[in-house]
Amino acid sequence: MDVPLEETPVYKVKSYKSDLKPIWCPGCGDFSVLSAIMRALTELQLPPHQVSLVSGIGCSSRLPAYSTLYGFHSVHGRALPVASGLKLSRPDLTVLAVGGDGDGFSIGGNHFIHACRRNVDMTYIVMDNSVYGMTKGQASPTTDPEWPGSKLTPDGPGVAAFKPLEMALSAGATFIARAFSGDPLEVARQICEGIQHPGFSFVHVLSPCVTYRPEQKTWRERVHEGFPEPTDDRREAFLRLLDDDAFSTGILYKGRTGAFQPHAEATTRAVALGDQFVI
Amino acid sequence: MDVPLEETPVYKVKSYKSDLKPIWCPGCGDFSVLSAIMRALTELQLPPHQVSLVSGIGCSSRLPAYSTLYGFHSVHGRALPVASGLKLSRPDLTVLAVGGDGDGFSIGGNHFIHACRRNVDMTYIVMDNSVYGMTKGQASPTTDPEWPGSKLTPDGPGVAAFKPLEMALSAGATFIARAFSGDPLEVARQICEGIQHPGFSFVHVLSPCVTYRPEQKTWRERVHEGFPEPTDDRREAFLRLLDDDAFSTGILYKGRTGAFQPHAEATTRAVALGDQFVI
Amino acid sequence: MAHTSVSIALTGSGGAGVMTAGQSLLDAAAKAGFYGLMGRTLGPQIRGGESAALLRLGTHPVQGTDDGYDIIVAFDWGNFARFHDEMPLNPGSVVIADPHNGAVPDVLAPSNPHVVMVPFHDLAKGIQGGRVNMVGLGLIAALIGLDQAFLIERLSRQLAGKGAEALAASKAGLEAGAGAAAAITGVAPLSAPDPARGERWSLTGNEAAGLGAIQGGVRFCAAYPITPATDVLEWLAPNLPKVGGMLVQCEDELASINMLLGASFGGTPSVTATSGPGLALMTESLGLAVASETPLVVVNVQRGGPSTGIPTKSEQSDLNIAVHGLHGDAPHVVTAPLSIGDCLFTTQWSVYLAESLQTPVIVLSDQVLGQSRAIIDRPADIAFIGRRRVPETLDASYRRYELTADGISPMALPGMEGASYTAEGLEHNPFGHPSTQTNFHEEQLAKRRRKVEGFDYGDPWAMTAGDPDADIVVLTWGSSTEPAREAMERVRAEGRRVRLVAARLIAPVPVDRLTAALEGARHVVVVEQNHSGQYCNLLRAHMDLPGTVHPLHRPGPLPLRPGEIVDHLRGL
Amino acid sequence: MAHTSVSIALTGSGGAGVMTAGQSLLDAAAKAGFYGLMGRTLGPQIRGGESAALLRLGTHPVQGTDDGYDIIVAFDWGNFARFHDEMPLNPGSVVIADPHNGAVPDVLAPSNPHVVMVPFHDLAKGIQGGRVNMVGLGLIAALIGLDQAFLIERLSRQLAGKGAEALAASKAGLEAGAGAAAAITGVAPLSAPDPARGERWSLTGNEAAGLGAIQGGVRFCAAYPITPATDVLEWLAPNLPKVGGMLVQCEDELASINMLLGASFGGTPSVTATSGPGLALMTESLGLAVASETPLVVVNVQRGGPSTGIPTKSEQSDLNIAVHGLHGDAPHVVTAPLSIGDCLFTTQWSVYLAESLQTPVIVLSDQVLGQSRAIIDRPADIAFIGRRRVPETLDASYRRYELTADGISPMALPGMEGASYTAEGLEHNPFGHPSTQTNFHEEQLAKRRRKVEGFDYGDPWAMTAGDPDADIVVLTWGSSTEPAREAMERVRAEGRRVRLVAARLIAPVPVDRLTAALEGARHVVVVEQNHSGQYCNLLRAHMDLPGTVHPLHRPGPLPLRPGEIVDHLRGL
Ligand SMILES: Cc1ncc(C[n+]2csc(CCOP(=O)(O)OP(=O)(O)O)c2C)c(N)n1
Ligand SMILES: Cc1ncc(C[n+]2csc(CCOP(=O)(O)OP(=O)(O)O)c2C)c(N)n1
Ligand code: SF4
Ligand code: SF4
Ligand SMILES: [Mg+2]
Ligand SMILES: [Mg+2]
Repeated sequence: MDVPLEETPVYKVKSYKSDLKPIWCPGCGDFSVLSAIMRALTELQLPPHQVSLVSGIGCSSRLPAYSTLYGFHSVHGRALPVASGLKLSRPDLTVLAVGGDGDGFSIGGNHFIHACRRNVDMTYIVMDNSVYGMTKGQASPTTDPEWPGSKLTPDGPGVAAFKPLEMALSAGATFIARAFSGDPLEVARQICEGIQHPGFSFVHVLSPCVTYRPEQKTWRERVHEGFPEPTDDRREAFLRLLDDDAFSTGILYKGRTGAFQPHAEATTRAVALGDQFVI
Repeated sequence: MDVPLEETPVYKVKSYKSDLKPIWCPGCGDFSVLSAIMRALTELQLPPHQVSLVSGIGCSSRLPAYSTLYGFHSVHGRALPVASGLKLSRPDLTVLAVGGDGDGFSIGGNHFIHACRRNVDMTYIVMDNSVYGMTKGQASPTTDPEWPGSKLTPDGPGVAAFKPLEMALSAGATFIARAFSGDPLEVARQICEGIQHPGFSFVHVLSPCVTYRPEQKTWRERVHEGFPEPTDDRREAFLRLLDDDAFSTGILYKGRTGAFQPHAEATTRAVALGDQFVI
Repeated sequence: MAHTSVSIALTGSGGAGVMTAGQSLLDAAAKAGFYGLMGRTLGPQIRGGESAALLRLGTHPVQGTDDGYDIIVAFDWGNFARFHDEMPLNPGSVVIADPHNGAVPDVLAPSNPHVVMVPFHDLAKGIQGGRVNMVGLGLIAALIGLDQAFLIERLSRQLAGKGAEALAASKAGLEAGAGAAAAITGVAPLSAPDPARGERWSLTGNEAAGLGAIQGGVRFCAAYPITPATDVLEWLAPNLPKVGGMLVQCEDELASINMLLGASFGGTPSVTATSGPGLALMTESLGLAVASETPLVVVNVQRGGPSTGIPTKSEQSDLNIAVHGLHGDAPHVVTAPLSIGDCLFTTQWSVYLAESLQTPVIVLSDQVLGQSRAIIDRPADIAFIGRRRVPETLDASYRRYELTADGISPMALPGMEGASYTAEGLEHNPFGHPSTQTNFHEEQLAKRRRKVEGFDYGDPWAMTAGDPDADIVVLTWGSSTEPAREAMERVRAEGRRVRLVAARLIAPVPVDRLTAALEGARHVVVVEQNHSGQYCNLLRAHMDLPGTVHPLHRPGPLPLRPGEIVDHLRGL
Repeated sequence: MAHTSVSIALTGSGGAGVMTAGQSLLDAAAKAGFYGLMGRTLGPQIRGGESAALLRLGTHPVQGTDDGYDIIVAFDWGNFARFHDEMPLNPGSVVIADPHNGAVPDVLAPSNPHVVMVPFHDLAKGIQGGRVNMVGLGLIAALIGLDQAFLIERLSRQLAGKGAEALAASKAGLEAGAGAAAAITGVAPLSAPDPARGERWSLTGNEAAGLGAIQGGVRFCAAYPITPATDVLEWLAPNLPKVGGMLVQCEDELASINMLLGASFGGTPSVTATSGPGLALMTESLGLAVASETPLVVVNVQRGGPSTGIPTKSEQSDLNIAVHGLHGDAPHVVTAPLSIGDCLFTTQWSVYLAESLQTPVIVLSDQVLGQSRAIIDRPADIAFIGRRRVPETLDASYRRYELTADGISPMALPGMEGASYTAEGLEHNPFGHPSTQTNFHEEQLAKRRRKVEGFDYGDPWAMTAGDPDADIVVLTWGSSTEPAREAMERVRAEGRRVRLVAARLIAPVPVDRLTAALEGARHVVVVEQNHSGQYCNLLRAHMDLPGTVHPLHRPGPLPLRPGEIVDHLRGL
């Protein structure tokens, strides 16, 4: 990590932690993501009141209230436009968006691909558990087509799994990474780098749902450092993904980018705008 | 084309043509797409009443009423779910969906990527003119970031152009092709093959808007046969796209696929279902 | 003195197994011949945390909750304070708690219950593989006079395959509980059930809605999960294929409503289920269903609003959006089931209405109807099956949106030969060709209104009960009906004359029928569970209600209770 | 006898240039000191096809259309039949047509106009680079007594850079037209304009709304184009940056409304503009704005509904969805501008209301207000600027959703140090922590209702005119106001006493103010342009209107005309 810790850091991990007790099940992967976010912010010594954390709806989307950041627990699937509007109008803030795989890739899929294109300078952390935790266990876009665990799709969803990293790359994202929530240091590292990256940063976190996908306990064995170093070459990134088993971790891609930020500098008084209508 | 014409075809191009006069501007690329669709249906000798044509909203989405097919002019961005519901519940029909780049990639972007994944056996034809024609000339997802032609984005949209073929491939589409509306025979050929392909077929048609993008007249010179033969190898397809200048035409990719079609065969009488509640 | 109904709450955290115990109790009571009802309440934790099973058992059909609970069995006090208001006590209630969990919470003190300490955990520990919930079950069965044999039968089936020890442990638990019950006095048992009973069903309102949809002819469902509607979908998913249909899980509600439009355009009656946030996403396309005259049914299982609100609790606050949430003048049909069992009838009838009228129908169920389980008499056969008017012949003269007298135009289906049409959301002429001409717009607006307003909805439009000539009318819709009915019966038992009008047809407001039903009323008490009196306002907008109107409404999450309504009626 | 107002329609297909001519005429008349109004109507073709410029010029402010047109200049008859009903004729009208285009269409015969043939095409052909529209302009100017110098001045500016020949050709065209006018008798010229006039503006309602938003404090807009709202956005796009703001084009309306939520959460007053279909997509997130108490303004420029409906024509049929389209009990504010010029005031006031009340405000403009251009007096300065209540100090005791007396709670903004909060769409306690507890739900529902219902909206709630004590009250909202005002003046000129109450505040229904404004009314005529009388029904739901209520409503696409209202008023 290339951010040196200040000698006596002003903000400690607990500066970012609220008193609210998470509603998550014991063992849920999201706990680690919460602490990884706090660790990353501590690392960067960002004042809590200058960071904002936006989410949609889902277990994972409950995260903002567990922090002392300015949070927005919005509606299902809409974290990214809320975060974009905030960052565009308040470029002085550090803006993070968080949520689940259903929130981000199913109902929020359109915002996801357009956020990748639009490249607003913010960091999006998806806690992917391949399931809808909050609504008690239905298939999400990243669920295996054969998974028989949901009453809604008793024969399995039957649809090819969504590939978040490929989609992000095709859609134009300029920072793409994957981590496992069981490795919160790596999650924190990626978030740090994502925050520092000028543009839209996508951090895909494999975050097990112990309740509806207990078999995800084996993820710990399956993940492997597949992307030891980021590439800045899109072709190379695609090639890496074509060999990806969906469990490669690391920062895949860091493109050269100018973030989207319309110029906004007042040159006129509002009332003077009426002059253009004078006959 | 591998469909032999019957000796005396029952259906002629005009069998598919309604009396309604298109509202399109003279010279609009969509005229050719309309006739290409009819040509493809003639080629396949599909009875008009067994074909259904669903669209969203936009200039291009006006197309269904100009045919004698069973049409559904739905709302902006929703052609694909309407078409999917129809095809799933009526697998006996041939189902086509058509629309514009705004309809399909902007407001309809989520349905697009999920239709690619879901792989319902239908053919989706997007008339891409890199502009919102119907609302008088705003940037669409496929518009060049620098295009200054819209009052809504006077400095250009400033957002990287959406790559329909890459997106479709990443999202899991199994038939991907691109044609130029100025070559209606090729459009028809691709539609024929798309209809015959068992699964979701995406035909991306570059269809100029002569009114809001008159410079698209140069497209004729820019298109080139970039995909002479379809590949069935996803990696190869990606590699082709990485070298694509957005004007390569031809069938890019034809994957092996089983279309999504839940099994539906009545084995029980509806009233008998109540028996499961008997104490 | 024996009771005809008893209300029982079982509460405990995490592993106490209150839900399983509640379910077993309900099932056993049903087998024994009782009627019953069970709801659930859960804390905010996704898993574990505090929860309670809320039961009411009776010798007569009970589909609404009582004012309070006669028996509370608390395995522990968890975060009891957080939901104690969901468990008010009746006078003379008994609270049975484990002494190890400390004193009974202060919040219970005002009700001054009879408190009995039973060492559930110790008793369970004394049994090899023993569980507190079995001890609780045995205790309750003994108190209310439910023959343990029914519980054992239920448990044997449930534990089949888990080995003889498991059953033995459960039996021992029941025994221990029964033993503990011996020391408790003052709880009156239930009267004996009616021996001449017919077939009974055990189902939730959400299951009933699913069955009603299929019986009405639905063969296609596309949906996106949302609490508290998901179980409609989870019931349909395995059952639709059995009748040749299917359920598709969609990427979002925009997709689901539009898949329905496609399937219905193809001739397949279609349904989806959702709740407020999902319904809000569907309104644009519901407008398309109105304009293109495409039938479909949306079962909206209401929850606390606005916004994400209170997803797990009930409220009747989506009436406004259901009736008025579409842009433009977009007449359509809104219905509401009157009870858990009636979710079957109303949903089936709604499919029939949608198909007959070629219009979207929104069914306003709610969490308390949808997720509570009731024991009901086998529902009568329902005559209403969706049938769509199709053209007899199809040729070039075919007009999809023909101006018929009743406003309903024959709908050709893809595959029919001879003519075709394009379903249209733009305003159109009778052929369906887009047009901005004044006359076409006025004709089509009038036609679409005529068909839904002029239709003969018949008797199902409402359920009436009580004294037909009473000058006090209790007017309800949806889930406010059962508590109001019970309130009415109590007040009638006091010698007052009251009638009940419970509307199944919310929109179009059946002005003539309502006027007739309310004739002679001097007091109209409009009961509903929301903050602003949405139904009362809707009625006022469309008709002059007779006499004095008493809006009686409050929001969720607490269910409406007969007592609140009784208080109001007594004051008239 | 000279007229104080004259209505002129120019119609022709494709290249006839009627819109340019209409615009030049309006501009020139404005320079000459007249007031005026110009609307457009277009056939279904995307480009070319038939079109008409519809003007009204007057010596006094005119912001509504007259009953009919005094002069129709038809360069050809294109598909005139398709929109002839948009161009009714006044008694004594003159229709001026090119003989080469054949006879005047039959549809005009019933009005029995004075028909004059002018060979526009021949006259234009006779001029090097001549165009028919210039001939038409010269003709009209001569007929109505508009000094050609004003037209020439306008054309010189417009053609600057196109070379001297272009201007010469235009001048020659004007001359030719003036020459042809000499032969036409019976058209009374306009009276002279008021010489003591002040500054005047030329703008459309959509531009006015954009300006009002910025003047109210808006610095952020996120939007998706839709007819007829796009021009609000197209005006904002280049103007917001000048005041340090920005406009973002979004992927859809779900994104735009949610970007607004984000920007507003950050403290930036925000607006979007849309029309029915887009509004429908926004309602879920508008509910979030209500629950999270995030201010924002949606300018909804109404068009014909339902569904895609008639995108290019006006209607007032989105009131229902604007007021009731959110799920749950979701009180918010709905306003409506009363005229083209008032789009400025009402939008600015709406920003002020949104910011003051921390609530979403929906502004119900419509196509006829939004897309017509008017010449108006320079608008008075507007005192209403959005100001949000922020906490004075911020520490651990901070409660974002504190239960204040007026229901408005100080809103901390990101960047403020000392405490923070999470904006919440789940029901919550005053800190914003999610809770399902009854008391929090009731308190927060009551607070959110209290703040919008208890607010002092002041005088802008409505505009009143006419005889304050008249027993006939014409009650309007939005664009039905100008025709109703004109109707009132006509009937008053006949000696009847009438008053006008034009509501800017639609929801919450200002019951007390309305009651006071309607006091003494024996007839309340509620005028609106939709099929079901949405405003009348809303009022009925919330209050007892005095006297006899006369709902006077019909759908678009034709604008409401004073004459229809006069007919009704005469009948009272
Ligand atoms: C419009 C809408 N539709 C549906 C829901 C119900 N819902 C809440 S969370 C959720 C899915 C959550 O899954 P995910 O985003 O993966 O989060 P997780 O709970 O797994 O962390 C759904 C479908 C909703 N709240 N709003
Ligand atoms: C919900 C909604 N938002 C916006 C619109 C307005 N609208 C109509 S067509 C269109 C875009 C059309 O562009 P495209 O899909 O590319 O089709 P084209 O006209 O270029 O063929 C828009 C934004 C609408 N009809 N509905
Ligand atoms: S249900 Fe799954 S995702 Fe939700 S809190 Fe529990 S473990 Fe985590
Ligand atoms: S505006 Fe463009 S896309 Fe639309 S009809 Fe005209 S040329 Fe075609
Ligand atoms: Mg998930
Ligand atoms: Mg386009």
